[in-house]
Amino acid sequence: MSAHEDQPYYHAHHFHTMDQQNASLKLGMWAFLVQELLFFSGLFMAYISMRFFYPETFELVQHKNLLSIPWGATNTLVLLTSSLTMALAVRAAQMLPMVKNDEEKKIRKSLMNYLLVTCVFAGMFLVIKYVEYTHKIHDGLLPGKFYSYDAWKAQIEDNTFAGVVGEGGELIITEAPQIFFSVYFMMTGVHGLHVLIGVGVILWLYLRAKRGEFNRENFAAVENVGLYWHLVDLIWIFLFPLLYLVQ
Amino acid sequence: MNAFLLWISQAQAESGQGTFWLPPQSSTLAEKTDSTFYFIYWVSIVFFIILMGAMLLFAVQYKKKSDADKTADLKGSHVIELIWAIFPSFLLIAMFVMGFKTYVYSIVPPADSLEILVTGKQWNWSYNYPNYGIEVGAADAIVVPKGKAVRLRMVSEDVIHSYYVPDFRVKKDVVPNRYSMLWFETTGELKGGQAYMLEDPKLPLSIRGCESTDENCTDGHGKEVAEFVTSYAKENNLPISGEVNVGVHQVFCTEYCGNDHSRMLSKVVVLEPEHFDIWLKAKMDYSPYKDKQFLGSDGKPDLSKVGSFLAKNQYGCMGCHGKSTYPQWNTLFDESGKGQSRGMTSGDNVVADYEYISESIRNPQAKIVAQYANVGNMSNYSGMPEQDVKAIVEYMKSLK
Amino acid sequence: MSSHDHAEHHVTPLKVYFGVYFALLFLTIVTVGVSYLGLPPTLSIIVAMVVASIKAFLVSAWFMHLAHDTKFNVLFFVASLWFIAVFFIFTTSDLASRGRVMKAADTFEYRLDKASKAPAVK
Amino acid sequence: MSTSTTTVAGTEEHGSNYLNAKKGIMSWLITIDHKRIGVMYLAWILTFFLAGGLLAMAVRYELLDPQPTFGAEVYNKIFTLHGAIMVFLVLVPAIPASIGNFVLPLMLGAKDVAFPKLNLLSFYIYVLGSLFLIYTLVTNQLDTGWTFYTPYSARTSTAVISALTGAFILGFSSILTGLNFMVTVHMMRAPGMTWRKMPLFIWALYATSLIQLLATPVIAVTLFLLVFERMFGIGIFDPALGGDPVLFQHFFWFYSHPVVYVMVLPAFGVISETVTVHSRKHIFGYTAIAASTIAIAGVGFIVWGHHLFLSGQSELAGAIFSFITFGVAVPTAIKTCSWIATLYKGSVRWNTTMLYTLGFLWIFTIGGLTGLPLATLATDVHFHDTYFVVAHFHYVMMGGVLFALITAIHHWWPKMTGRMFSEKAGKTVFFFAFVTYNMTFAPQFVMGAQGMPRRYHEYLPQFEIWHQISSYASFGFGLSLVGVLFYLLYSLKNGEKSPQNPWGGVSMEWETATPPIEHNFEGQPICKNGPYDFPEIEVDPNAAAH
Repeated sequence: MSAHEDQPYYHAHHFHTMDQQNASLKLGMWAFLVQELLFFSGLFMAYISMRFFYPETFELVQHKNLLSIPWGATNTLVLLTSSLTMALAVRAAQMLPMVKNDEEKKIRKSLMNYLLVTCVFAGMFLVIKYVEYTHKIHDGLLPGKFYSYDAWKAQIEDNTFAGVVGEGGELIITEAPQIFFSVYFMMTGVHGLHVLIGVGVILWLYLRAKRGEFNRENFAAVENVGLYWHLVDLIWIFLFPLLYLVQ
Repeated sequence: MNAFLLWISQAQAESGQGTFWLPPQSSTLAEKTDSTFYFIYWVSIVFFIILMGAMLLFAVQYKKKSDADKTADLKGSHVIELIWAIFPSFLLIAMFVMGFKTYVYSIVPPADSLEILVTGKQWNWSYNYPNYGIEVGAADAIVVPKGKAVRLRMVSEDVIHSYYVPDFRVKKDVVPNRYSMLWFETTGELKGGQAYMLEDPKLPLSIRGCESTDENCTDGHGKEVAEFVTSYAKENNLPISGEVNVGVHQVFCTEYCGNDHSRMLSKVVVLEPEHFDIWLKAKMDYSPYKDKQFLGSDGKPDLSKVGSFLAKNQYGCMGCHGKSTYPQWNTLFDESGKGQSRGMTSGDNVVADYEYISESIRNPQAKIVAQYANVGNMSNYSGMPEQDVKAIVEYMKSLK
Repeated sequence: MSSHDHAEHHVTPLKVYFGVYFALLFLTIVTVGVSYLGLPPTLSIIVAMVVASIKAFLVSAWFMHLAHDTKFNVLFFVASLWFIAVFFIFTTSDLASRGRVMKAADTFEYRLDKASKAPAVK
Repeated sequence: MSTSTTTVAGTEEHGSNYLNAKKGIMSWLITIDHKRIGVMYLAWILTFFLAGGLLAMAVRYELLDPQPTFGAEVYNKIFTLHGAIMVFLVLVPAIPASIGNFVLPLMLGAKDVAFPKLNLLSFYIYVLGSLFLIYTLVTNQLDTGWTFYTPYSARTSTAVISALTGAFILGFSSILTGLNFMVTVHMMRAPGMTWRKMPLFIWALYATSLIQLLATPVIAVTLFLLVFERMFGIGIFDPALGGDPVLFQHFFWFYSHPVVYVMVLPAFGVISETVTVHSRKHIFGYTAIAASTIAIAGVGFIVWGHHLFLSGQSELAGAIFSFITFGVAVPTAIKTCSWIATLYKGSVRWNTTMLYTLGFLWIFTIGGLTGLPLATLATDVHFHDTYFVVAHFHYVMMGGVLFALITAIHHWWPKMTGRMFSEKAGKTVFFFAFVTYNMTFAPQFVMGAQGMPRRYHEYLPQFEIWHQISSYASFGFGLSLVGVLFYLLYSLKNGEKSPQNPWGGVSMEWETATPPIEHNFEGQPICKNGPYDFPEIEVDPNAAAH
């Protein structure tokens, strides 16, 4: 076992080896990701059940293209790209030499660039979301009782579950369209919050990388933020088709 | 202790009343449910005695004697472990099957069952016999025929409630925007309505649904129904066999629904089928405006009396307004019947008059008296006919 | 001690990363394209979810290095998916089978009652 | 085993331990030592247990007679806050966060948990969450019942949002603790401690941490959505806006059923330790108990629907959930039988710890058996939401968890404080506590079966006698708990110094000094023997076959 003196500063006293420390940190991160997944599962369950109760509503909303597919698709590409750059950042960190030499300088530079690019893409994602949100707010396509989109105003005002008469003169229940936007804002809102947090931690990594704190033995922080970032991407991969595409 | 309990349960089982554990069996379901319960109960007793017996035995027999004590090297035994893993499973499955069978029986109402629409709102139950167009007010009991399947189709107007009749072993949540349902077929002895009067005066006033002042008010649901039927039969000289016997069963709300959750009670009154038919007739052509006891000297209905009946028995206003914490009616008008002015949450004052009151009935949230800002929302009676409103206003005026 | 948890640094070659990336782009285009075909709801959901799952697999396996990670991390990740599945399946099984026994207790019927009373909007 | 003599000798010399290594209040507030954090948790939890207990007394006082005493509004707030405080602030963290925090690394032969700073963070998150509940308590209170059922919780005028926020925050404290323990068990085991050599308390904490990780996020999102339901009327749970209240109940119980295992599994773990150490015998069926611990954690996830039998859940789902629920009974039965079998041919000490262990077995057996009629569809229809249920979960939660917590406190008190408490006082108080406890909750089974609904502040007179027995006994029970607290605190100053290994335990926490030194062990301990290989055990060749 290693006595405390000859341990590098980043090696916590209660771990025997760096491998043990890194493996612990990674397992911890996975545990955290798992709880993130279950947190989102609740929102997805809400989506499923609301879609189950009001299928026509969901189809109608998506049929009328109340959400802009182009914007959504662009955002997907943006996020995927940021995911790639993050992966490359991790890769760079994996190869950072232990000793501070020119090679180390070169790789550190690339690491910092990748992190910066990732941040920029994340920023783009948020900007696009902001644009989308402002449109929705302008149209009154808002969650719950703030919903005031003309087409269904009548229904919302007296909380009755009104019906629409279909082509065959049959009664289609398209009650409570505001629920779609409740689900939409809840899901994208929570996801957006995660993106925002992501931006924060990636900038923090950037500063640490700048100070040259990382090397191929101590890069767990980069790796774990990477994992987090990919999870955010993962969630969006499902959000996008569910909210924008499926009819 | 348990030995004692089961001795009691035996002793009580002989007498026709409820047992130590369970209330009287008054529905076909009750018998099935109880047999399931007693199966589980006896299994549990046996296991409890075995386990705790063994525990105490070991604890005493192998009590530490000295520090030199030696203990056995027992790390376990697959045989024994398998036995106590598998053997109980059979009993558990048996329990599930018994419970499941009874449950299936309890959720599939017979096709020919009498349907009653139950509406729960904070904090009373009101009933409607859709096939007969009969409304039964919140203050009255639901009346059902003995030995015929009755199906309650239930819905809530505000929050979740739950309809529970212990004597029938039935319970079901009453959810807003959605029908839930339970059914029962009553059994058991019927007694004279008077029989149920004896216990009732012991109830807290609020539970009896009496006005907060009326000390000697009793809950005479059984009696009322019996008399109602007999008198109607006499008037229209319908053949009626013997005294009208009733069975009265307590109804609870078991899903927490706010302040007066524990006061959201009701009664089921059981009649012999032929008496029930008379009751139906009587109800169908009953109108408080025709009721003799409400007629004034001039032979016209005395609106204040009618209003009192409507407020207490049909619309159940007194469920809340009878209690001191809620808006009191006797302060609305003075002796001369002149409307009093009251301060609203909006700040301005409003003088109580017909318009104000009819609005407050049809759309209670329109004007709220400041003093009662947070006693909870009154559910709206938008459907109340004009003449009923008039009658109730008259009743208010008559209150001093 | 817990040596089975020792994860050796596996540096993924660049071409794998880019391969995965372009696969993801391609699949995105596919799923968007499909959405314009106007398939019937159920079918379009199935297609979209299948595509999304493939993308998710690519991301978790290579971007998140599960392909080279310790068995337990993989197991843990999969286990969480299993519990989510439990949550979804049991809850939807309730939603889907409501009011089967007692027709009159059917959620939909009550809504029809209300809807027929409510003003119909075009 | 391991570094025995040297460690002890070493500490005898400089006599420093985790309590006196650093001085001053700050050294506690910013400590990352799992032992100190555990102690702080314990103090905080006991404080709230006191608060919740007083509220319970108030509930029982209201129910002394059928007529209202405090009145509906007050009573509803009292029972709601009692429930909320007891569940979110006391029962969930009770054993894992306090005792577990203290004992886990010691038992593993580790210097600390995997993430000491995170450990401190989750403590402060817990404190923050508790502040929110206190805020609720002092402002507008809460009257929804601890279950927050919609649509009532979306309508009531009380301070629901602050309460929800509090519970939400507490959830994350619980998640982080679980995460920390899970990683610790995986990564920090001392050389030689294989999974099969782990004490069963560790197995229990491990299973618990998995549940915390997998279930708690769902309650977090549920409360999150409910907050927005109240603020924006998003209409996912509120039927008036098109939502489904039963859906909320699914969300809620997907967490809140597994969480009863978060409460009770550590209790099982504690009992597995004390029943062996104080009967000087190897646990009966180690593998079976460890396996059933994991099994309970797993199956516990797919039984939540048995809270919804009457709520409008489909009959099919009800039947499925009922069937699976019986599946939980089997591993629980295995455990109980194994504990009792462990006493057989042992040398059972009749000390306070063992008495509470036996008390736990008695109470938990009643609690478990009365679960059967509630798992059975037909009988649950009658018992659901009556006092039968109230009595059942108080027997399991309050009786089970609390008695186990007291057991644990007594068992590890010398380890924590270095002092011995008075056995005489302990035993005397136990008998009072045990009798009054049963007198408090046994009558509730009867009145519940007779049809007394829960959450009533006034009731039919026929139930009066049962309520009175229950109330008076509950006051007695409250007093005896104060007694426990009293003699324990008394022992802090006046108790005699504890020897290094007062109970002769052989799991690793007894290998180091008592109370432990700051970094738990001098050097790296090695785990040689199993946690239950007591010297008293007579190894006979026949049993070696097993």
